[in-house]
Amino acid sequence: MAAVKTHVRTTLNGEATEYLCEPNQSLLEVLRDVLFLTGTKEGCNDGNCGACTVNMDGRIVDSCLVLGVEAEGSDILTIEGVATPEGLHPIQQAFLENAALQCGICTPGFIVASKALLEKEPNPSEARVRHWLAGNLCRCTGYDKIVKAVVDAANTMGGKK
Amino acid sequence: MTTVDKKKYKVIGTSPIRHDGADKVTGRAVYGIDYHMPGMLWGKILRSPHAHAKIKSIDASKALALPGVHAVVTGKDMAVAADIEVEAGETSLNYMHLSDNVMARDKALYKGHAVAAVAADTQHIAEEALALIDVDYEVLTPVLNGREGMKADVPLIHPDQTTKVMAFRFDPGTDTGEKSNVAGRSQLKLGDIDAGFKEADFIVEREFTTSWVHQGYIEAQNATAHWNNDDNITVWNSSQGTFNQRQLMAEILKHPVSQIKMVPLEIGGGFGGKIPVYLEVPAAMLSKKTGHPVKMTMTRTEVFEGTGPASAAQMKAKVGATKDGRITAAYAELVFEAGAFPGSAVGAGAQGMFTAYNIENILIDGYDVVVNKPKSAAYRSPGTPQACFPAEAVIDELAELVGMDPLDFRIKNAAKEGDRRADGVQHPEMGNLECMEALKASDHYKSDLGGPNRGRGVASGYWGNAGMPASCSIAINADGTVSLAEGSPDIGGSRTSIAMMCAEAFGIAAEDVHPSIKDTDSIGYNGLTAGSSTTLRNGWAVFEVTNQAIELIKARAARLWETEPENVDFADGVFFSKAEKELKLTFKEMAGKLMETGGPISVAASVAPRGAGPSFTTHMVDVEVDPETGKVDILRYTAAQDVGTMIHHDYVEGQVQGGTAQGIGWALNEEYFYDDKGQMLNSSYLDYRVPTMLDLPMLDTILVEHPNPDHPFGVRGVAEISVVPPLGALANAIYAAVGVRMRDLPMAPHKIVKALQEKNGKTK
Amino acid sequence: MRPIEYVAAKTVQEAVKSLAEKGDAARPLAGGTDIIVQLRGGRRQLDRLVDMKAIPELNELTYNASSGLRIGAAVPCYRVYGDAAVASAYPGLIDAASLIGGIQIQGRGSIGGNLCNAAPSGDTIPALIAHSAVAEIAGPGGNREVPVEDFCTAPGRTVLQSGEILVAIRVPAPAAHFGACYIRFIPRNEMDIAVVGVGASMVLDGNKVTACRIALASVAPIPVYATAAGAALVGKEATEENINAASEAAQAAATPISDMRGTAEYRTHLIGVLTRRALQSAIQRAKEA
Amino acid sequence: MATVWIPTPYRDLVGGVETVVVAGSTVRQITRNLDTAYPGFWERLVDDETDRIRPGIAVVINGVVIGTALYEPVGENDEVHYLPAIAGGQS
Repeated sequence: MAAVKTHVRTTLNGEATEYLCEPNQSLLEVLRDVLFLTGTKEGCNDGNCGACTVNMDGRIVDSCLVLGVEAEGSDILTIEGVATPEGLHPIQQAFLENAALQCGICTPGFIVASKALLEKEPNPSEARVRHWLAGNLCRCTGYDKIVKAVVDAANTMGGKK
Repeated sequence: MTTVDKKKYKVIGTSPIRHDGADKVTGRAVYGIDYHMPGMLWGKILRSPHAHAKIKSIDASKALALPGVHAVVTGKDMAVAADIEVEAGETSLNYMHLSDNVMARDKALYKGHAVAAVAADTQHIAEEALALIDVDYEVLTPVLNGREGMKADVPLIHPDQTTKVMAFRFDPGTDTGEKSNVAGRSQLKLGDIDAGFKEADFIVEREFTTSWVHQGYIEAQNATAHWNNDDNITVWNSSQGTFNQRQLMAEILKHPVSQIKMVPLEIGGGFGGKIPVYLEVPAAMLSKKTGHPVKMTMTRTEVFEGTGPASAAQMKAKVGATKDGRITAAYAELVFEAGAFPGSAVGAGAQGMFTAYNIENILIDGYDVVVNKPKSAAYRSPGTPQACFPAEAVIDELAELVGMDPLDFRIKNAAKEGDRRADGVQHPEMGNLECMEALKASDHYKSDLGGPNRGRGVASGYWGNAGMPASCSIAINADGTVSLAEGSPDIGGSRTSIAMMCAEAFGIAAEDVHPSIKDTDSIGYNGLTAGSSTTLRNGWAVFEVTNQAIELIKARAARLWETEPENVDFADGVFFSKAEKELKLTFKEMAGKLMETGGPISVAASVAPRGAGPSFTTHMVDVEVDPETGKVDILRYTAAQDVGTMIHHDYVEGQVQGGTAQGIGWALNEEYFYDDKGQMLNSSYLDYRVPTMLDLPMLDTILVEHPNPDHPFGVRGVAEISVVPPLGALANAIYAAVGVRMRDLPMAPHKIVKALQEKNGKTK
Repeated sequence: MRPIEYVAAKTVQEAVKSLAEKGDAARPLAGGTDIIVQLRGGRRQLDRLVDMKAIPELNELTYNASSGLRIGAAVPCYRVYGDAAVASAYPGLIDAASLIGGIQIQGRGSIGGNLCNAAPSGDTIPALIAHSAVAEIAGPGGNREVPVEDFCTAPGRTVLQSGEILVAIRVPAPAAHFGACYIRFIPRNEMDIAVVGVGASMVLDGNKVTACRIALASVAPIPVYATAAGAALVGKEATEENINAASEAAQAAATPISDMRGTAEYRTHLIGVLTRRALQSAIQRAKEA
Repeated sequence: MATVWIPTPYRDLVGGVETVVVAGSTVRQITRNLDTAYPGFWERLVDDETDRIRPGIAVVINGVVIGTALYEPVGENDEVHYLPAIAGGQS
């Protein structure tokens, strides 16, 4: 039975965005099925795979564990907001150049999570990258090339400073 | 590294950015789970809470009365499919069983078996409706273990099933007439093992067990179906084979194959698990009942409980060797749990088990046993990781008895071209020994372990690789680019590897080829994206279409140069006149002249390739074991694999690394944990522990390029075999570190501690 | 997930009232990393969620070297371990807060929520017990305080009565030469549930133990405060022999079961190993403090 | 004449031997002749309705897997195997 919907106001990928949702809808569900931003993926829907990672008010979160109604007033970045009209983000470019994706379903979550890391810590060690991204599962790559891509992106971004 | 002289290529062997890359790093790529249609309903499956139960009745009236609910289907709505065996990777299914697996009719055969499906306005309403469907079950005693299931006094899961002696998976076989949970019995025999074991100075015989494991693809099964008013059905999903699924749909729905269109969306991993159909069938049936498109997706728990994981196995292995280290005979008994319906990968396991070695006397008995667990499906080198685990562990023990380095022992016994496999086939040209020798020459082999409780293990593996038909078509654009249509779903970058072979043939850049994956109405037949065959067989198809196109363009050049086509040749991307050297035009220049010389050119071709070329590999791993907690840390890993000619270097390496990581998970932590009622207790990524980034080191590779002589570009399947050796390699490394032989997977910390306590108790 | 009502409370009084109206059919929502999973999986059925994140008091993190630490019940883990002064004063708590879930979970999940979820495996609970933390509770009948070791009553159940909420967790200022540690064993290196977890704290006078608290996770229906194990060390030198004796006492305090995460025998074995390691680390930290 | 390797479970049809020498210049002829000499093989290996090798069986000639094989030529000294086909499950 359709419950009364709540009007939620957010900033989504830099733009004021309003939506209607029911309290039992997750932010992930809102992004995918209400706003049709399907770049944020569902892998487990219980906070154990990181495929649905988005940045919410400066922190990465699993959007499956956030209710759509909880996002009122939040500033949210999804994978759709990472590239600019000028081009791909250096992390996106590094993922391509390092062949850091195979099927690609986990890739948006990894990129959003990596971006948050590199904005906070521009030169993470391999161990730090592995620790930061341990909440993101990839079943295709064995992670090797993802780690290399993130370190590579850190070097590129640092080089631009 | 390259050990064999190979052709010089311009595009092949490089690592261009994949054509679908920008879409996949920006979130724009549309996967099966992302598909959306206006007016679409959401479907959900009601699943059996019992591992074995009779379905006495189903009452959906309360569910149908819930506002927002449109329709319910149950087993009673299913057509009766034919009792015919059908291809499903290394595992097999028969249409009738497949239909019963998609939706139970009279009996639920495992926890999670689908018993009804509902379509509603939203996912949440559909979920609520499931709780309102009353199913009256008569709960039966489940059979939960292969060896137990073989016994005479256990319940029969399929009361009319009799054991068949079979040579192949789909063999009608010799019916023994014995009613049993053993669906099939098979055997591979080469030489005389009694004579072989007599020759041996050392014999090691051990028993092994492995648990059910899941492919663990991150994108859950999904399907959106629309049954149109003209009875044409369209399905949008992520699958490993649109044409195969179209056939399965036709048989299950009793619907003409020509009226089913399968549209491949991007696929978030498969590893064999997305070969069968599951949700596609109820989604289509619900669409027919409601007149709306119906979308269905599985939850992660449904993926674990309701799809096709890889069989658990109970195995014996016995191998003998002479004092000087020659293996004289090998025997094995493989009992594979097929799941609720017959058809495990036990046959492939038997074929792969001892195949990296030259052994003249082999006997392998295989048993395919039904149990009350999900029907097994293919998983990367199906059957072979299970079977190679005992082989590699016993061979390691033998090496120790003989007093040889485990890698030297393998090198001494390595199978070479011309040696016979257990099934009698002579090995073709391949790089088995080269992999072992490359590892021996590696820095890793020469390095010190550098501390206590550390150990190094090696293991080898074999996988046969598949062929299967392929079709593709090209259209040459006036600007010298090429549009390439393929029909094999691309899971790991195959559209780029196929485009690269096309680019190589025409002498253009990989970026000048624009590949796309077509639906079943838009391209010729393609086999499964499976068996490590996609790049191989589409390479053949590309070879065909590019050759045909080159001949057509030669004729156009001949027209330009007012000569005969046989006077025009093509090399290194340039068409030239044999007679007048100054007459030459590049492929791109010719592309611009097609319109004026007879019109555009497009070519399609279908191929049924032969000579897939087998894969061989040897892995080496260093571990450190915490003897107090049993925790195993992987310090260093190197996989040496014969990859044939590498088309896309980085994606070949990625396949090797990815399979290795899955094998590590299989070895150390992954398992279906069942209670005594057949309930899976760990059906989430929290407790089904696939490796995280913190659990793995960098995965080093040694890519041995021994081109496949039977392929125009030397391609050999590369994608699967790397999952095979980690099981044995890690068991051997743990032994080297702390002195206990682990023979029960996963080698979980608590088992290692127990083994250490037993060992220390004994030595006290 | 079934339809549910969502209320974002602005004050403690509002939250208490909103919860009391629905009794057992309402729960507070902080980070949501446990309760959303439970609701979605059908393991809890509620009519109302009352969001605590807009209540100022529940979002405050205050630390003072003399009066100690007060963690608002909705403060996410990352804020706790991200505060350098807190991190240096409460090492055991920081150990626990920085290993729950992954970075995404820590960005949302709170220590208060971990306590109220009352899982036997809750990582922060033994650490809080080791740090002598006290739960500040507000309810329809007024405010009260409960030591953390008395907070959990059964798996998923706490002392909180209908309408009561956890407002904050108060952790006393550490004494001189105080050290603490939380370690757990998991088969993977991250993203896992403790097979066994041990929190230990220690005050040293030279090499002599003047106070010691040991608490255990995943070895009983609720987190276990192993008083006898801590007492076994008090007044004694921090020697290997005495540490081992305390570890054995910790083993005796547990009633582990066999489940998919480990057998009872293995858990008992691990309590011994991890208690010893936690004590050694706490001693090291106490010496450095 | 070609040498045919008999799948182990069928060896009782041929008196227990590993290989049999059979005349024929295509896989189809060889399978027919094998069945004539040792009845039972045709039914097991060929689907009469579709006139194709049964699904899931790979014919291997001199170590090379032939996908669609019934009408494949076989040479004088060739070795023929009937094996389970491989399909697998790559990523």
